[in-house]
Amino acid sequence: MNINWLSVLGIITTPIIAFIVGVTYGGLTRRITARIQNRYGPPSSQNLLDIIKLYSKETSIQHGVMQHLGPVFAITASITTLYFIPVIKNSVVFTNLSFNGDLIFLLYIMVFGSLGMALGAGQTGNPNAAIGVSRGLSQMVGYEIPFVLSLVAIMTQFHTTSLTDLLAVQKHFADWIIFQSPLAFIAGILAFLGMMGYAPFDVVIAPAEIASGPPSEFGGKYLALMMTSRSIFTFAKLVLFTDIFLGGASDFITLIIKTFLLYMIPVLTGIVFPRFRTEQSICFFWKWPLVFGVLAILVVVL
Amino acid sequence: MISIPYILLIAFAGALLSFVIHHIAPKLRTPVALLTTVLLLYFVWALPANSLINIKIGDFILTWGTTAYGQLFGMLVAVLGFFTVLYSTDFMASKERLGYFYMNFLFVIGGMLGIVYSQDFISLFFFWEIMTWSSFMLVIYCCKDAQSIGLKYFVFSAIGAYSILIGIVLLYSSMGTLQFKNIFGHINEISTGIKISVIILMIIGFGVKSALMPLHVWAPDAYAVSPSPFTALFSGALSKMGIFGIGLVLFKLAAHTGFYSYVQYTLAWIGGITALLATFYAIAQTDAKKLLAYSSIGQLGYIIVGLAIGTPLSIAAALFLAILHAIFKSMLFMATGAVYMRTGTTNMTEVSGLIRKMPISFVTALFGIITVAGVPPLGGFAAKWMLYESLIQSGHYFLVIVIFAASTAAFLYLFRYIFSLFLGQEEKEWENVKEVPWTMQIPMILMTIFVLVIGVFPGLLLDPISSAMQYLNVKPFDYQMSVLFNNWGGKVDMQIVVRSIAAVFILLGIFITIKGYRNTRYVTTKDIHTSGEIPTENENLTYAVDFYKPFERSIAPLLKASIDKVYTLTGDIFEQAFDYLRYVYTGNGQTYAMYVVLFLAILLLFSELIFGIIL
Amino acid sequence: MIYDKSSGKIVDIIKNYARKHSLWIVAYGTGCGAIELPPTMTSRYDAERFGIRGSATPRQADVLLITGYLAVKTLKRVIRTYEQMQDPKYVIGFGSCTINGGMYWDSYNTVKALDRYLPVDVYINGCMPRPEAVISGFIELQKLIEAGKANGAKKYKENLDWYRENQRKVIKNWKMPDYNW
Amino acid sequence: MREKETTLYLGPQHPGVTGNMMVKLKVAGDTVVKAETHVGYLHRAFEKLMEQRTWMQSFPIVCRICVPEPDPNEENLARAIEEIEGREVPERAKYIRVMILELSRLAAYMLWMGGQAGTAGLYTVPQWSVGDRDYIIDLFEELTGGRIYHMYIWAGGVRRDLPEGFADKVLRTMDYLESRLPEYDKLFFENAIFQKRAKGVGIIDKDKALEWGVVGPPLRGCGIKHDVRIDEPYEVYDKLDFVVPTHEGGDVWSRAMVRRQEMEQSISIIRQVIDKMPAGEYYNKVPNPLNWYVPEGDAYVKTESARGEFGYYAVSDGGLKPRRVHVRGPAYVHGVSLLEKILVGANISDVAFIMNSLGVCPPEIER
Amino acid sequence: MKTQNINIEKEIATEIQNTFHTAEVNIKRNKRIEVKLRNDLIPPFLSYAKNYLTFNHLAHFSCVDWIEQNEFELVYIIYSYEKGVIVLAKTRIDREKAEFVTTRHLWYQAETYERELHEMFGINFKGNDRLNEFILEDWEGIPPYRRDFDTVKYATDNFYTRPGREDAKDVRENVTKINKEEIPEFAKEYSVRSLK
Repeated sequence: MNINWLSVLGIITTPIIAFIVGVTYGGLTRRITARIQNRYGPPSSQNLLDIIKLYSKETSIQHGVMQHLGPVFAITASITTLYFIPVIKNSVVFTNLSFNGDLIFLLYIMVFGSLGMALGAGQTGNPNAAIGVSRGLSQMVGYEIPFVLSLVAIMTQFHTTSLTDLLAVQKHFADWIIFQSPLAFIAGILAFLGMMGYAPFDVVIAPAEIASGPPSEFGGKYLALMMTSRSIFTFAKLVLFTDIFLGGASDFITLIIKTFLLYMIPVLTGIVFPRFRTEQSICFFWKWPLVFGVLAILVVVL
Repeated sequence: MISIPYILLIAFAGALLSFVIHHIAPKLRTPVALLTTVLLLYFVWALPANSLINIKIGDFILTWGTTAYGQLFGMLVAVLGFFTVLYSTDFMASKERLGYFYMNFLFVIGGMLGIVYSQDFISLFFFWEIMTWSSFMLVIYCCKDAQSIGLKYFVFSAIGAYSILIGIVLLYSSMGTLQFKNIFGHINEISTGIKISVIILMIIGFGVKSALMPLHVWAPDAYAVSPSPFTALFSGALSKMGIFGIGLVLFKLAAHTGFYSYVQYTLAWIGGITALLATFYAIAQTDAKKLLAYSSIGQLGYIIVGLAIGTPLSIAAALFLAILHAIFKSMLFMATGAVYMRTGTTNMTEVSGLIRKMPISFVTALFGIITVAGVPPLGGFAAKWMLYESLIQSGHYFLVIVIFAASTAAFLYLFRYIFSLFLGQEEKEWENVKEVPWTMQIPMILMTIFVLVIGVFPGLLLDPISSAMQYLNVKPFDYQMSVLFNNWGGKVDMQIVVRSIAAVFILLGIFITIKGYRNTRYVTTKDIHTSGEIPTENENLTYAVDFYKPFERSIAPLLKASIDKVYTLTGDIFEQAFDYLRYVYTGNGQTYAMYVVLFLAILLLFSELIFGIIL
Repeated sequence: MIYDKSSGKIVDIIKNYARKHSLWIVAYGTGCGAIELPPTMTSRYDAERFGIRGSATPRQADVLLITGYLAVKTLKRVIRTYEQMQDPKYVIGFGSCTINGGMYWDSYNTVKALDRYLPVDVYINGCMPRPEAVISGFIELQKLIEAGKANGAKKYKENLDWYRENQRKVIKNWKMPDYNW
Repeated sequence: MREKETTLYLGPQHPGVTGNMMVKLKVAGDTVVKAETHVGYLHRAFEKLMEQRTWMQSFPIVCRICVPEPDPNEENLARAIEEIEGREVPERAKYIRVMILELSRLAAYMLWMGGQAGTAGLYTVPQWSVGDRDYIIDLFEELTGGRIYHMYIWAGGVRRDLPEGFADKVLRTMDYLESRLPEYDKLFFENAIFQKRAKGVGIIDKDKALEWGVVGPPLRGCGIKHDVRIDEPYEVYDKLDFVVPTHEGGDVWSRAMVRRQEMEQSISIIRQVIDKMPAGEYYNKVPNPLNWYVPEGDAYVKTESARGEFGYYAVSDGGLKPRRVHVRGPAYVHGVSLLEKILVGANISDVAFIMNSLGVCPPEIER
Repeated sequence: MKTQNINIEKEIATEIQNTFHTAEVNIKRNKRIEVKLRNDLIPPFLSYAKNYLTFNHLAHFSCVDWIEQNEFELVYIIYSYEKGVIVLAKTRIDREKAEFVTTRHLWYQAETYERELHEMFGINFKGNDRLNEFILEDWEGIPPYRRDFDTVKYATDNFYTRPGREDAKDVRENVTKINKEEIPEFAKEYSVRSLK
């Protein structure tokens, strides 16, 4: 049996890199937010310290096996999603399994974690958690539709469902899909705002309403695993969007620049907006993003 | 020895025997029924591929034979039949009139087997009627309000049956034969008007059973009141007979006509809207069985869409989903039945927190919902994937959005289903609930394993499907044992997907279990963060009432504005008609027969008029 | 024992460093001292510099900040909140009234010495303490954590009977669920 | 038997609740079916303690009744004593009192703005506004020595005169705060999402508002122009020129607008006060605080606090200590009976939001 | 106090006096009218004041414990936004059998006041069905705001007091001492500390 050691290297290092980048982005976000809020802010390593601290909590409390496995579901989805996305263009190491799945597959595997987390939160028996899950799933239906519209527009335009093929299309700066299909990009980026869960779409965890919602019974190692998963998943989503719209990246510096710029969109939006109520958020996604998505498809079809 | 008449004989003889033996030796009736299904399973499995039997009755020749297409559904019926009867042994143990129950149950199975092996329209109709009648008997088996619901089911079935009958009559009058082999492929010999009429009538007829949207009204209630083992069969196999018929009509009759694309287009949109609306309705349900019933309607909508699109991949997706839906919906209905057996209710606002009491049922339900949701790595994903790919690649851009919206919204009701029944607060009133007996566990476990295996090796199911598609004259499509391909060169390797998911999941599962194992303590669901307060005994901490209120509110304009009113109106008209009829006829046995005759007369009259104009 | 952090192992040093720099406070304004928390947490004093931030539920939190006098009714909730927190956890007594009752020394409804009921790691005096005092109290706690001396939770676990006795003396109707320590 | 509706505990340990109190919600879906206010978590028995202390010793106690805005309490107690005694207050002290009251109103509104935006999920506003509030706190600190509890106003006048250059500092701070207001407008009050969330939420019925005992900004948010400062002018409010803003609607949005406009008015009042402030004594000669017998009698005095009419009913039996001081905070009505009424039918998302807009302050309810 | 225009107050006072002959009406100052009534006249008076004299704002409802006379004094403070006048309606009830009728039907928020007075003074308001626990929890013994309840004794008995607070009691003792003793003229403006 011949093992491609380079891909094994990729399999091992990709989640680690994703975690480090994601966690640093998280810390930087807090710092940038702090600066806008007229204060100094925590060090960029703050999120990492938080995660280490949570792992080092002595006791952890669980209400049953689904709560125990909920964070595992989440992180499995994050890492698997990452594996099926080409992180670096044309790289042997960081392509991982991206030839074996396509966009539709990615859409579904991304939900895997939410479903697992929802089950875990459900088992805790906390009404706040259940309300949070109910809000989260409702909002998910909201933003998935414009996202799919945008994906369908792109898939139709380029006659492929594979991310690798989409990357191959965007060879030069002018070929980026953001320029080739701007309407799809608008729909996609608006859906992306919802996907990232920053304000105004943070109704799921809304502390002032439902005391942080689904994770309200998770602490210690469970919360740590969830935060780890969140860091990786953030990075995975950023890479996915970079690959789809911004032409991917052929080295790490480009990747960092592109993903960071992309990441700043939801972060900066979040700083200046209060949160929507659930139905307002759903209606928002079904208004303009939907229109843009439909227009994007019409442009491609006609 | 192993041939189709024997199969039917076994089914109907077993049915009668279990009825008779109920009065002689009640203890034996269940073994008899079980033995019948075992025999059926063996016979269907061992049935040779080319068996063909002609029986001459008067002028008509009845033809029974095996086709790959029929065998696909036949196997499904036999397997589900065995599982549901096995499940019934303990589930129904404490019920009354079991002879009646098993007789009708086996009649339904026999009828369905007859349908799939029929090679002419007469026997198809004959067995269709057997299936309909005996399933009607089972719908009204259980409780008091079942009567009116049964009536609703019966009326719709009658509409369906007579639509089919008129279609058959039209065919016979214009072609002079009812043999499949004489009709299929020769449809263009008759005039366009009759062709259209026949196809529309047949689709209406079969659409009733597969709960196509305007004709679905009977389904939620009928599913909800019928006893759980039968609901599993009802939603799993019986509704697939409609799909079976629609498949025949589409690919054997309509495919050769000039207006095929219109039929496809209309049917696809009807299917898509069925899927979306049924999903929205399912979200608003509070009864678990009704929720699953609407879910079934939605899933059947996907199947119809797949069939109607008509590309090889989409047909494969539809048939794949048809088989899979039978399995996972049976799993869910069985899990619900298990909950019902132990708690006496399927109201999701009452039951909660059964996970630790009924782990097997929970795992079944969990795998069921993951399959319905189409999340990898279970079988549902392959079906959803093929469906989307085919939709996108055949240019149905907006249909794919409708389907995707329905499919995403399905997460909502699925989570609500499993959360309300199994997760959440472990309440005192369900303290003494136990897991169901092993006879009920076995079918659930076997089907769970099935969806898991199909998830890794969709090819196992795609093999018979591709041969069935060959019978339907559809071009073959590309697949491997565990790799799916689309037309644009995209692929999903399920083995790699499953391997990576399993590896990460197991690795981190072990990690989180071992890490701080000693200091991880289990606490009850009463020990939760309630803002520092201590809840009193009677306070309800389970969030179950109106679970998706915000979502319902945001889709309310969509439902309220147009379709809801039409349905209410239609419903009202029907209800009033029933009421009126109930006043006229006093409700004894004759009533229904009279009613049906009346309906038949009206239908004939109308079709005469319509067809007269067309012709 | 897990609490003895003077072992000098590299793992423990990292752990304590992280614990020290990531203190999450339960969002529970038990008394009037809660009014000085917004300035402490926001732009003027910005406690987030030290990794201090609020946390909505006790499950995720490390620090229970008792911001002032405790009415008996609140004490019951505070005990429940404290016991729902996960080890290692710390209690900071904030304001004079947690130390000796402060100006409510003759009130029939407030407890006078917090450390009889909960293990206090750091006291901050004053009525009310300024945000600077709050931050310096936290820095004191950080020092204790780094030295492995902030082991109030351990004390509580070991002397649970004594604490329970005191708590039950004050709380007339003990309807609390007992936790499996 | 288990109830059908889900019980949700909003507080006491909850980030959304204003202070240490609890609203027990029974919810069906995301709609509140029944709300019950539970208080008493902050009960220190102030009224009992005051009966144990002399009139003067009560001043440090009363300012702790409402933490975000202690000065109306001191003002009320001082005026109650003055009314029973018939004691006169020097003109300068009156102006200083008005300045203090308006500064504290401004500080309270800054804190409210943070709370209102925070419950809506806009965390930048609290960071800004609480930081800006600290400038006012600094003024208090310089003047009285305490950041939060001032114990500055007392019977017969105020405790200290203004330090040198203090008036300039106040004016500079006012200029700064005024320059910040447009920024808050842009970020918060004109924010489309905030408007969307605030409009039509938590509506108080205009016809019932007076009967239900609604006071302060919530009342003026119903379009009813009532303010203690104009209805029954105390201190020197009758000599000052200011507008009492009202807003139609009775919802969270109109209450927010009323407060927003009152902030401008407060700044203008403070400027006028400093402009018109006469020279002279800042207190009248008073007896030894420990030997201060207040003659027999009773008085009901009221002050317009940031949340509305703040009333004190004080009874003296001619002794050294009060016979009874009974406090009527605006939150007493807003936080219990009114809140329980208007929360019915509200969305879970809006509960904390509505609570904040009413300015519920639990220590006022239970004292 | 300055001489003030009290015409409207006089009007209201006369009107009240004409309707309730037994009432003892007196104008305390401008905008303050004190009405003392028999306790059975309070409900009709309040409903009269609310419906005919536009006193529709229940500003306050208080209770004073006159333990020496063995009576509770209930004070309804009502305000008319139209007239800008406050009426303090006072009545006395028996302290031993403390019972009164509710005014919840007039003002919804009276319920809250009644709950508090019920808890703190032990007054039973007939017709108010929500006199449950309000501020205190699991309180045993006499209601705390009654003057015969000794909060100092309760606190020292029930709560652990940290050593070092003993002089706190001295302050109180000093206070009582000062009451009796002659205070030197020079000490009158100084604080407790200087007296020690």
